[in-house]
Amino acid sequence: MSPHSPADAPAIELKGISKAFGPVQANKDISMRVMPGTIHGIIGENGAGKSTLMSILYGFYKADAGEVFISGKKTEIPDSQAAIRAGIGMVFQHFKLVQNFTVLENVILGAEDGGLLRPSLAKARGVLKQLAAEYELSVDPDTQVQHLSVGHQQRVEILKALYREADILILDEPTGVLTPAEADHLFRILDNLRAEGKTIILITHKLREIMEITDTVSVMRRGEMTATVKTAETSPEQLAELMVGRKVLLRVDKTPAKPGAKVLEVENLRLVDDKGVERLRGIDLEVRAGEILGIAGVAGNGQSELLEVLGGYATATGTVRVNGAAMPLSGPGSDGQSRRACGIAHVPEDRQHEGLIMPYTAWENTAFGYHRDPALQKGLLMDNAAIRADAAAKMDRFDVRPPDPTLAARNFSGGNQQKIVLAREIERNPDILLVGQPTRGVDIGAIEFIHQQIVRLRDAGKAILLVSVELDEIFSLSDRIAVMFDGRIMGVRDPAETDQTELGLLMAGITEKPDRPLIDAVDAKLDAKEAREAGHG
Amino acid sequence: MDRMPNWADAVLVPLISLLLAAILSAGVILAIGESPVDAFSLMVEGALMRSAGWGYTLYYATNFIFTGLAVSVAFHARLFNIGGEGQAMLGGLGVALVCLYIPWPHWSLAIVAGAVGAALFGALWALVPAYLQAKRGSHIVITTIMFNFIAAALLNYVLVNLLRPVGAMDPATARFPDAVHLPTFQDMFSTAATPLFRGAPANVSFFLALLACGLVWLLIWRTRLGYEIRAFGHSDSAARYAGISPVRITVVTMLISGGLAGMMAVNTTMGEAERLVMNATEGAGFIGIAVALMGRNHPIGVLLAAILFGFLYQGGAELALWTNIPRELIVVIQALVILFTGALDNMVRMPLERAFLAGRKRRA
Amino acid sequence: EPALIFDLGGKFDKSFNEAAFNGAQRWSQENGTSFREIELQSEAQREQALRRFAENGNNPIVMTGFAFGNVLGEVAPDYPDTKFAIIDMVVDAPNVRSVVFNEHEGSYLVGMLAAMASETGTVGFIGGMDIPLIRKFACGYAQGVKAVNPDATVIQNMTGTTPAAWNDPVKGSELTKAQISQGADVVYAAAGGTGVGVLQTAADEDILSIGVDSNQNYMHPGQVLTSMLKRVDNAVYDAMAAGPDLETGINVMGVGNGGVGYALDEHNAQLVTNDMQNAVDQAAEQIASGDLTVHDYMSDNSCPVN
Amino acid sequence: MDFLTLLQVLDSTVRLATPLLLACLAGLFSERAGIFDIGLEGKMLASAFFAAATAALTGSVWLGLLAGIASSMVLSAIHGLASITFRGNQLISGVAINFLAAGMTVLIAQDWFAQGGRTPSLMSGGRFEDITLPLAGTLAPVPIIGPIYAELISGHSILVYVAFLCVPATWWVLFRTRFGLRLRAVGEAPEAVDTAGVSVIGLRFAAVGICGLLCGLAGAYLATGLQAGFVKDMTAGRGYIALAALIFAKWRPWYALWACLLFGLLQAVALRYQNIDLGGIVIPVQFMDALPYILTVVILAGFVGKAIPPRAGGEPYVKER
Ligand SMILES: Nc1ncnc2c1ncn2[C@@H]1O[C@H](COP(=O)(O)OP(=O)(O)OP(=O)(O)O)[C@@H](O)[C@H]1O
Ligand SMILES: Nc1ncnc2c1ncn2[C@@H]1O[C@H](COP(=O)(O)OP(=O)(O)OP(=O)(O)O)[C@@H](O)[C@H]1O
Ligand SMILES: [Mg+2]
Ligand SMILES: [Mg+2]
Repeated sequence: MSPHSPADAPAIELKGISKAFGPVQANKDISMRVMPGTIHGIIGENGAGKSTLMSILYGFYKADAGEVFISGKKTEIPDSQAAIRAGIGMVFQHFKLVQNFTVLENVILGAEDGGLLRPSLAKARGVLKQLAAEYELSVDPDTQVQHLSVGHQQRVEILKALYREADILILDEPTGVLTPAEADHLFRILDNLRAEGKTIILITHKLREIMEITDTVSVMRRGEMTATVKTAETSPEQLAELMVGRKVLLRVDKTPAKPGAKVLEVENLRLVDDKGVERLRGIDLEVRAGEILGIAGVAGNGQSELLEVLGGYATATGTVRVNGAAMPLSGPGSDGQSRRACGIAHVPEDRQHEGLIMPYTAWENTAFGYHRDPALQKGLLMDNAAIRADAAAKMDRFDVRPPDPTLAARNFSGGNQQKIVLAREIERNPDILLVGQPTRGVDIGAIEFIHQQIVRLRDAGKAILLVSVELDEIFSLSDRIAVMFDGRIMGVRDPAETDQTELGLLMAGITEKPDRPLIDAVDAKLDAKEAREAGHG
Repeated sequence: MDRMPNWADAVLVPLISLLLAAILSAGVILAIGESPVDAFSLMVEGALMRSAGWGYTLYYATNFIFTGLAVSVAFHARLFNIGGEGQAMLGGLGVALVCLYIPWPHWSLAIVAGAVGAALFGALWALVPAYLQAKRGSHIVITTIMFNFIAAALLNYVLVNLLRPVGAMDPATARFPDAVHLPTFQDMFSTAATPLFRGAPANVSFFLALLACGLVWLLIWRTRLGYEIRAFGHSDSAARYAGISPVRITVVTMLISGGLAGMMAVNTTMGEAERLVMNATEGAGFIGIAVALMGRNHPIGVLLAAILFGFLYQGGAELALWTNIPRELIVVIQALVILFTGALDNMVRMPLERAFLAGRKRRA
Repeated sequence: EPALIFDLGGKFDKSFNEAAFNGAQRWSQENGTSFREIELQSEAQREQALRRFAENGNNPIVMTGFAFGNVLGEVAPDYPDTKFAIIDMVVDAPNVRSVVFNEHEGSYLVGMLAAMASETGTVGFIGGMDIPLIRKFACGYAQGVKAVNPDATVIQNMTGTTPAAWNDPVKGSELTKAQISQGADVVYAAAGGTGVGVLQTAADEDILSIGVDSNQNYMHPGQVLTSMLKRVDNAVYDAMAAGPDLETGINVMGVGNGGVGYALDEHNAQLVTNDMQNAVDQAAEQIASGDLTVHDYMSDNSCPVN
Repeated sequence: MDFLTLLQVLDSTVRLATPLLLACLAGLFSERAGIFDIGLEGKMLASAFFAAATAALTGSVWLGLLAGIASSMVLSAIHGLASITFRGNQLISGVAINFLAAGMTVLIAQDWFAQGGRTPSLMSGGRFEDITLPLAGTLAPVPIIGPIYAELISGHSILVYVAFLCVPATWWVLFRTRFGLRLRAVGEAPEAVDTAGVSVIGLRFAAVGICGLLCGLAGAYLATGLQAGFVKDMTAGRGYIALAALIFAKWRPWYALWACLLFGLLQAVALRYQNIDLGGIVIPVQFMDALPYILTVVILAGFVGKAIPPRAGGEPYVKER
């Protein structure tokens, strides 16, 4: 904290911040105060404008209107340089690191002393050692960032901010990529920083984290700041209501599963990526008709690869049987078209980059992946009239708004885009549905609808493989839960007989109670994973 | 909600860009001490006011339609095919072999075979860059540039050492037999009383080019393959998800693109020179880039842009004939058109978007 | 109004096309009239230029270079009332005058000079595009060299195999350096614009060079031994002077009728001694009278010496 | 091939590699900063013309050099405007610049000199003379070393030495200075540079500017060092060969030196020998001409070590859609 600031002035005060991206109004007339030496939470749904607001504070975007006060002084922040000078550091949701630079080079970038590198590097090496000791932020300064796990990359980002002597630290959804143990460790670090008088802004949409660590919390909805409350004086239910604008019901109504025959069997599935790193290291699992198998795990532990292999767009070795018949895993017959022909439907993790062609109209998208279906052809050409009529019907059944099939996919909101994908895949009445992150970036209303559709399909006797990084979602939908870590299934549990703590340990690769501090055990596991991956880089 | 209506993006932006290019070109003409107005009227006079002028304009346009379609088909798959030049050179070789070594009874058969030969050779020349892009991730822009130079060396070798008739001076093949002479516009439209298109090189290949426009339109917007090409172009990750093989799309698209570029040779080699000469392509492969850009990768746009460039070419030739303005002026105009419609189009688009957005806000 | 069409090398190649331009210029100054001209940029323009000038009523239409042969053969019959003159190529049509030169004779003369001026006994030849016409230059040159000094070595290089070879001074310069390193101390360039690089490098490296077509002695005074004159200027002048009454048929320009020769002026006066001049003039006379025949490469595509 | 001929070929290699090297390093700066540049050819050509034209008009080769560099930097600025400021397609901008230079040089040459798109031949003051290094004469008689020093190392124009010195200089700037660190970062992850408080636009313009400067040197060398004047299209594809060399060199300065020397050697050999007879097998000159391109394709195909371009290369830096 700057010594000149009046003791009672807020560390940060925003007044009337507005920001539009073309037609999208991301921030509307936002005002906010953050007191020094506190942890201030910001919560809101996807797309609410949290990242935008913080990026404005950090000088990454320029606000259309509004003022910023730092420690009571009006401050212009035209670029990040100004923000850094004002003592602000930010850890972005998507890390801003140079992948093929070492940790040290990343840390000094933009904060070098003088024109030559050698002295800067030497100095940074010393400072880094000190910071690492002080805040338990150890990373090898000479490793290239691309060889670090996400958790360690995040440490580099925090070190970058501390190296620049930031008094105000903004963290944008820092726990999304961490195992529960790593998240706990991060929160301890934040506690230490607060104790030293630093101010921290923490963006998250996990109510549990807000309640655990913040002093005050601001809620954003659709670009507006709807409330700021003291954490001690609020409850998760109240925050959820503020976030969404109405009472929410987070439970999914479902009857117990009636599992039938094995529909999907996977044995010893292995995948080596193009860098030579083994991403799937012998996966065994099975899904029966009429059940939902949930796969939990921190992003980047092979779940995506598993879906890609089953969906037919990554090659692997091992055995996959569908209704008892083995599927080729490479070469002819292993592509997505063949998988669809066998009754496998796939709602991919990333609807914008995989599930949809954003410039295509909604009706074109409803045929995507099934466009070679002979029923959609008329001679040599595609039967566009039929596809269009079919699309209108599907959009109606899935309540896609606006119900206009000629609109480009990019013009639908995230939730409606997801409904288009679901409509396409579920209406085909597949035997197996692969679903990745079905409700990422979707508002609560749509979440309810999507969960209902998935359960409905299960009740119709279909096998469903669900991958999600949201433990809540896994718990509320799954009939059985498998946990993945580093390309392996660490264990399969019955949701009724397990809890978040047990799953959290499995997600960090820890199967039995460690005899040393938890974070060290987690670190050891992650280091082993990093070393394995770097060995091929 | 988009920032700007589609029509504005498709029509208004290129038109304004073109206008800017035209203004700068006029400035250039002024700077070399000539009158832009006179120059322009001379160009119009020579290119559009006489049937023979049209005969040249459409002859050049035919080349540009083929190379423009070639670039735009590839562009739908987000492949930037700079190799039209080399593919067209090889297309010429295909045409020459078909015409020289097979005795054709009638031109109508020969043109079909010539087109197939040209397309085949052009496609083959695109195959290696396509394969390398698809399988090994080699940047297709660089490989196609390299293949242009390799094509020039190869053609040089073939013409000088293999196909040049004994005792001939210039590196060119022998003349094709008369049987493969393609009817020119003069042959088709002149009557004894009214000679039309006299001496102009435009020939039936122009209709082949129109046909190609139609087929490309069908291909891109009405077939499964076109659906997949566009999908792949918009998002290769989504294409992978949908089971569209990137290797297959890349290779097939480039084969089509190379084939189209190669077919340009039917016009130049069979239709005009009636023998294969060294520099038959004369940069048309590169003009194809400008044509595709201006035509917004739509066959109708490509057709119109090709005619515009045909006009520039013929008008430029007329300028060189009757004034002291070097023909390089046309190269400069070309450069400006590519610069403004291609590289600087955001300079026009950004303020337009802002204007449309502001207009919408006011109405709302 | 007559018209003149230059080949792709361009009007100011300091050589072949420039000679044509000079002839036209001389005619126009003497008569106080103008002429039309165009420098071609592309193959497709050849026919266009011919037709446009013919339709425009230009007569006669003179063009430089063998590359017009094919096109003129097609176009000439369409305009029976227009006279055409083509240089360096024979086109058989009733309204075409074909002017060809006995370049081998002129080259023979400068070859003699080269051999006499050379101290090393090694002389060089740098041709443009590798075609029979340029081999004809080379062969005549070699014969002239050997006539003076049978033991002399003639190093021959061609710049390339495509028309680009006419306009590649960088390559001309490198080839000259290569020939110098092989001992050549006189280099004859028959390479259009490429020759500019040859003459430049020869001057830079202090050896002698021989120009071609136009008189290029002035380009590096005292360092260009001589130039093989190919009186394209005269051919163009004659054609323009004849006007629409141009006599058609084949017109052979040799040593005898002053069509080819070597250049002697103030720029190379000290380089060519009286003895040298006498010897060459004598050979010229013999050629003119038919006592001495220089073998023409193009007659059988082979050269007796090399 | 005897020693002297070899020396001659190598000597000519040095001369021919010089413009390639300058242009290649120019491309290296630009592409390391994430701006692809297929307009090297055009920049070189413009510089060649303005260098020759200015030298012809003023009689001073140094003014010519300045004019050449200035013209090349103007084209760089256009490229920067299109690809940095207006986030245009860098490849298209490069194509346009090549056309622009090809047309403009001839147009202006014709307007100024009326000599069919060339400049008058430059007299002595208008050209870079060859420099004889100290002791070249004295050392020449020493066997092997003497001729190598006197023929190969000594006796080039100053720009040749500048070009070769640019290699260690480039290496030093890129890997030992703050500017180099930032420049490499902006080609890999511009958002990292931006959030570190350094201007992406500024860095990229600086890189493009250096690219213009070096292309300017390359062009001026062509017209006033290697040659004595400008002729139309005198770069003759050297910009593309430099691009090929850049890929061949995997965007590294020292590799760039070897790549350019190799391509220069290929050119030197192709210039001297029309067809190379290797005891029965005749290698046609066209093959030699095409060899740099073929080699580049082989490298691109990843058969001889993969060439990985800067990660953010070719992409405009877009913060807000
Ligand atoms: N660079 C950008 N260009 C255009 N639109 C943007 C940009 N960044 C964000 N937006 C839009 O602004 C809105 C707010 O986005 P923002 O990233 O601030 O949301 P958020 O609250 O951080 O969401 P999340 O929880 O998903 O991170 C969204 O509609 C988004 O699509
Ligand atoms: N890139 C874009 N271009 C044009 N319009 C957009 C873009 N992104 C979003 N929109 C528009 O902005 C609106 C809000 O989009 P956003 O994805 O932020 O919705 P949301 O509030 O998160 O809704 P949902 O809960 O359904 O995801 C959408 O209805 C859409 O029309
Ligand atoms: Mg965010
Ligand atoms: Mg949303």
